[in-house]
Amino acid sequence: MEDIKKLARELLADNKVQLVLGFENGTANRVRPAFFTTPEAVDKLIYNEFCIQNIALYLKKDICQHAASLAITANPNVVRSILQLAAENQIKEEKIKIIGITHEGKCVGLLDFKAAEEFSKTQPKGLKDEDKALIEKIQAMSLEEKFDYWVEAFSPCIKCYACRASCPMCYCGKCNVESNNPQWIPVAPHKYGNMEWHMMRAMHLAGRCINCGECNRSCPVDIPLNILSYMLSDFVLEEFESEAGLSAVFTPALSSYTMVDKENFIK
Amino acid sequence: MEIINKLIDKSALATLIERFTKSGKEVFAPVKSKGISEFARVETIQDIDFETIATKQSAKSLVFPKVEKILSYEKTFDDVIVNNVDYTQFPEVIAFGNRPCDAAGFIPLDAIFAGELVDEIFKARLEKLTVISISCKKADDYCFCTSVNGGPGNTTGSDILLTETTADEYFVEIVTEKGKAILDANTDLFKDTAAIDKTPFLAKLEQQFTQEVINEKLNGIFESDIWDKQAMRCVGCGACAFVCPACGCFDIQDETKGKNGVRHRCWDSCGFKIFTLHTSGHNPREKQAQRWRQRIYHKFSYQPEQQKLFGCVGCGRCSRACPSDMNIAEHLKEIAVL
Amino acid sequence: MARIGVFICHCGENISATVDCPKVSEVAAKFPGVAFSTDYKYMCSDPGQSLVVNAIKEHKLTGIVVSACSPRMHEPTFRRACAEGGLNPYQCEMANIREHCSWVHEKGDKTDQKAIDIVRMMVEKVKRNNALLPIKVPVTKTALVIGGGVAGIQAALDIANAGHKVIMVERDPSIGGHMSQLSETFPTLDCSQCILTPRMVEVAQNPNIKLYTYAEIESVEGFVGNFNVKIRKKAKSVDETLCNGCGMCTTKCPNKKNPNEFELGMGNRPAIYVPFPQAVPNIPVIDKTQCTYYKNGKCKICEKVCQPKAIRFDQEDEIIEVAVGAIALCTGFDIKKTDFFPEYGYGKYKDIIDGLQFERLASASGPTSGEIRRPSDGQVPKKIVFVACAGSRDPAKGIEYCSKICCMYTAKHAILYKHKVHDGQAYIFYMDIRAAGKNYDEFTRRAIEEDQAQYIRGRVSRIYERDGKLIVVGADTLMNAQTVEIEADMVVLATAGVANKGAEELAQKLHVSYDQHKFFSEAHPKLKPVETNTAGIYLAGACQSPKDIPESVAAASGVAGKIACLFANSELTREPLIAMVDRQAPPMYSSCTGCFLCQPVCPYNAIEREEVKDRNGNLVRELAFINPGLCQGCGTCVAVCKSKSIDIEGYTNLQMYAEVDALLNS
Amino acid sequence: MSEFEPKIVAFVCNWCTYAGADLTGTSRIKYATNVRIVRFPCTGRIDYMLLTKAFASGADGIIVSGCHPNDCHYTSGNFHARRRWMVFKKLCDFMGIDTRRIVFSWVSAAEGVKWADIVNTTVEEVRKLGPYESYHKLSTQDILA
Repeated sequence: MEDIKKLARELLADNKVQLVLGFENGTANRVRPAFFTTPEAVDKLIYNEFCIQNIALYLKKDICQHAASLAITANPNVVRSILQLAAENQIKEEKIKIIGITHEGKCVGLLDFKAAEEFSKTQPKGLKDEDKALIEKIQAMSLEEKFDYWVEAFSPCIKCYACRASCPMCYCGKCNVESNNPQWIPVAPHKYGNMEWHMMRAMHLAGRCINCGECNRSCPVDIPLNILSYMLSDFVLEEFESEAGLSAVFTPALSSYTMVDKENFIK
Repeated sequence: MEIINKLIDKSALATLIERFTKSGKEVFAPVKSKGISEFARVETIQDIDFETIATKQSAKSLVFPKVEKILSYEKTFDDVIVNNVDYTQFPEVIAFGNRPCDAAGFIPLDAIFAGELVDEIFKARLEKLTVISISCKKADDYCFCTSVNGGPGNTTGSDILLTETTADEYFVEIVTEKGKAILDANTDLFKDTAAIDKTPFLAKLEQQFTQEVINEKLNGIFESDIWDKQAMRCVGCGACAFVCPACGCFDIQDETKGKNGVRHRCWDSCGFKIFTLHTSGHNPREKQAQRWRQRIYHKFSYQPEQQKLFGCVGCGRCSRACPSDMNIAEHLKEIAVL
Repeated sequence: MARIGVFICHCGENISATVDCPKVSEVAAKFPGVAFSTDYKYMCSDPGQSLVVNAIKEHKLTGIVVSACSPRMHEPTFRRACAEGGLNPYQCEMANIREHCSWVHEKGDKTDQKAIDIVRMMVEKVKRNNALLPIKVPVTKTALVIGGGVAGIQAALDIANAGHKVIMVERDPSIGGHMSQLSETFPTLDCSQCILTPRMVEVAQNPNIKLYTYAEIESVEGFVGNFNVKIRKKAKSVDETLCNGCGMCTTKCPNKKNPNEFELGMGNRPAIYVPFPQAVPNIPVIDKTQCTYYKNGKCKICEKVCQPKAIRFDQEDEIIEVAVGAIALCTGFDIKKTDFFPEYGYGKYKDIIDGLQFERLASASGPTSGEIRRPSDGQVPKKIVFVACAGSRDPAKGIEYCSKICCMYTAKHAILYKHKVHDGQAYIFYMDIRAAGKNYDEFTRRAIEEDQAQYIRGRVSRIYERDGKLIVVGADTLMNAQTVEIEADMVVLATAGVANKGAEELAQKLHVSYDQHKFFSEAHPKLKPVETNTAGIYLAGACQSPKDIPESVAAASGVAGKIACLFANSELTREPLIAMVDRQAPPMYSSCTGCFLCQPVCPYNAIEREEVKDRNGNLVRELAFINPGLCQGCGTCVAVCKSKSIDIEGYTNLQMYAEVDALLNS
Repeated sequence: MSEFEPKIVAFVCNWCTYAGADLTGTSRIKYATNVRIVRFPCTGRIDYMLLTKAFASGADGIIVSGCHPNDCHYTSGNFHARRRWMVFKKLCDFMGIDTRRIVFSWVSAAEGVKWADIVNTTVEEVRKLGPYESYHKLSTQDILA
């Protein structure tokens, strides 16, 4: 942690960045995202195993948009997010300094995009065993069971959109659910509105999701919606050999095609 | 009404709940499922989670559900036939085992929906609701009811308040006529007692500030940079508003299937960018900081001014639900010492 | 408020025999928003159209649904009628109750119901139609022809003769391309130079054509009708305006032993050179990599002998910017070197040559003045082996496609050989003889029957040298795959035709698509064979795929015709059924987030980046912008856009949504 | 009691399948009346949200059809569509949305017979499956009371 702090302090002291994005202690034993603008403030910066929130999402927020340059304490999920955001023209390399941190919490120093790409490849995706188990459990269900499972799983959804707000890849200024001419997705958080909302979101993230699981963590009613994206990421990797978050120059699977894509399902 | 003091033991309480359900009343109480405690329909006392300090969501959905059908309509060739919801048919509902802060939340909601203009649907739901709260033995780092004129044993908003005094017995305070009606129908289950000092049985929660001080401070800090600072890590979701027992903002949505349609009232949040977005593209609350400021001003300045009450009950749900740990009590304390 | 008119056509009995047209009309009259509904025998007839026109006026209709045949048939007709009635032509929709209903179903309630549903669907759609104006794009009536081979020459001359300006850019010092290297041409055996040279001169002399040789395309921007092209004119070290082409410099240049590219290394040329005697323009260039002065700083003999004082050692590359309305890609092909066939020994044995080298040997202006002499010792080969498909149709080691021209030129080579070496014998190893074409089969028959070329159906496995002879080992598949060994004096490999050097790079500069072999792709294999997917850019000749001369010329004339059509008007008018990205007033600007994930899905490169700047010139946002001149209206971007910021006229989200809703929720 | 008549919606591209269906008409080949065709410029234009919308609106089956690979009028719309369908189908399968009710096909402008065949087999398959009650119920329970 000290090396992370030292880096952050130096970057601010040397005026290399205006802002460092990281974590500090929060309520009780929680940690929380924090924004450091002076070397002295960095005293409060922490990094530990609880710092799993994907703070790359702040890169699309005002504070980061207005900063001329910034640094971010970046675990592998954050690094993947940054690369994917760069691939989607949402962040420029010259603006951001990545303080790379491994899954184990080891600081690997500053990463430019090229180094970040290498780093990403060495850090496995954050898929947990329980997530895998749930995917398998659902896949083993019958059609009706699956449908009922998801209708029930989504029914507590209150459409607070914490999933969307916490997702670095959900940066649209106007979300699909907000377009009302036509009203593609019912706004009301009833079962149908919830089903279509989560289905649409899964499709929009297909091939772009970096599998940080933040949507699930932020959900106040604990819907396992991350596994939709996990499942589709696996599928996209398997079918199209395409994986998000590994390169800053990347065309996501659903913006490309090959002549040999499968069509055994087409009559 | 003067408060009537009684005692009830746990087996009698179980019987009471049984009687409610048998008489066709719907009983909603905290139920723990997959590690999360939420209000849910219960049949017996065994279903109820008495331990969790606060359910994730508040009890407000009993009177202000996340989706409320307010009317339906049918288009004909040259007309539209509107059918209002028959709110006289709403069921009798008992909220049981909620915390005093939950009960207190119904007061500001009532002020929003049944103040100058009366929302008949809300009113009907509230009238059919009887609130039987349980005092808090414990508090956590998010609780701050004592700073907003509430308390672990506060009776505001409750029809009946239960305070656990021994392992087997609750001290009962019958607060309202609705509460008395329950007592009258079930006198066999209650025992007489003199008033009891509840303090030893309640959670200890230090007062951090007063809402009056916040109200006063807000007069001069509308343009302060504190809003930017506090809202910096806000992700802009609506979790805080949706779990809040006192937040009453809503959106009206029409949904159609061919010539049939319904009008829904759904929860909405002032934290959303689209909440105040004008058709022109102009947004009076363009920045998240402005939206955060609105949340605080609404609860601690506008509501006191217009409705003579505060819009926060100190339950701390918003802070617990916040994905980026925005702690409202902490922020209010900062304002109080400005 | 919508006032829709519904017109149900009986189509004689084509519709009315199956669908109860009066009933459909009656039901449609009760659809919300329908102000008028009727049925008629022939809606497309003059009285039928008048009925539509009058109804629009009389009932103040805001849109019409003509319920009749397929829109692919009569949509233009009724759009015109719609316009005649005073409405925007795009306020018209057709409900297809003939092809999709009356002709495919039996008479009955279900069929009537289907017709009613189709009409309802289109009523709901047309309510949401927007009034559209045709898109006008100005056209710069100058064409750029890239490549000065026979295709480029043909295209340039045709366009110029149609009265339009042409700019031709050729990479080499002279135009002429591969055809200028050929000896004689199949199937007529007329001399290549004799038919090509006059056309080359015509190019140079045509006042409508501006020729840049020794020049390459630096960059291309813009779109159909409005391209801005930067041309890099490489320094020739010679002032073209002064040079009179006397040839003193090339004669006096002391540095003469440089491999001659035009002769494919079978001869030498000086460091200052004209590629071949008939070159157009007849202006020499100095090869800076070989010139003694450029290498050592001494010599300058050419400068001394040049009477008009045209030598310019300090000349630099020049960038010329031109505005053109259309581009013809005629960059031709190259032949695959046979390095990947080490067993054929090309490069190892001097007397194994490729087909193009044989052309030079057989050419009267070639290194041997048209006599067939082998490169190693100048002897006349008495036994010669031609290997067809050297690399072609060989997915394992070469390329999988057929190079198309080799069968024919190999037959020609055999004939030419026999004509020049009367006592010689030609053997041809082949896989199949592909001689489809006018007089082509006759030509190969002639090689076999008149000129005794011996065709052996089989592949050559190995060529090696033994006692001064080239031993060609192959199989004869018509003789039970028996091994054949021929002691040859010379071997000619008909190597595969491949995409030209730099094709990929050029395609990327022009944003045209290319296939896996780097040949440029046509817009449609059947119906748009000379168009590329980028509007305003066309292709002709072997840059698309291996082609012979008549095909290249035909394609070039096709391109010229296309370009002449484009230049026929000063504005290009296009159907406005195209996609658009949402735009709003500041501070929103657009719901587009600038992710540009739509960009790679556009087959026409129509999606551009637009920068939104504030008053101080600072970049605020980057937004997608769809160039209306390029969009062809497929709508793939619409479905890809996550924020629903793109919509497409004619098939808007609102329209499609309403159609689905109307179909099912009745 | 009359037999269940499935409601089938077909989303087709203008250049191949729509024209193919026109050819079915000109060839006077008869097929089931259950299908309603919605014309798109290209399969690339077809938004998957429209498929769920169709189910929500009461469709029992959906046909999505366009040009064969390499035949796309716009060269690549069908390739993009194919990929999108693969992913969408995978998601539907995972979420218990009945993809037996979605038929993807390539029908060229020359395949009038194939179009009739696709419609007829789809109608019969969906007839066997019955009405798509689970999705209809989901989409209407909070709207139609």
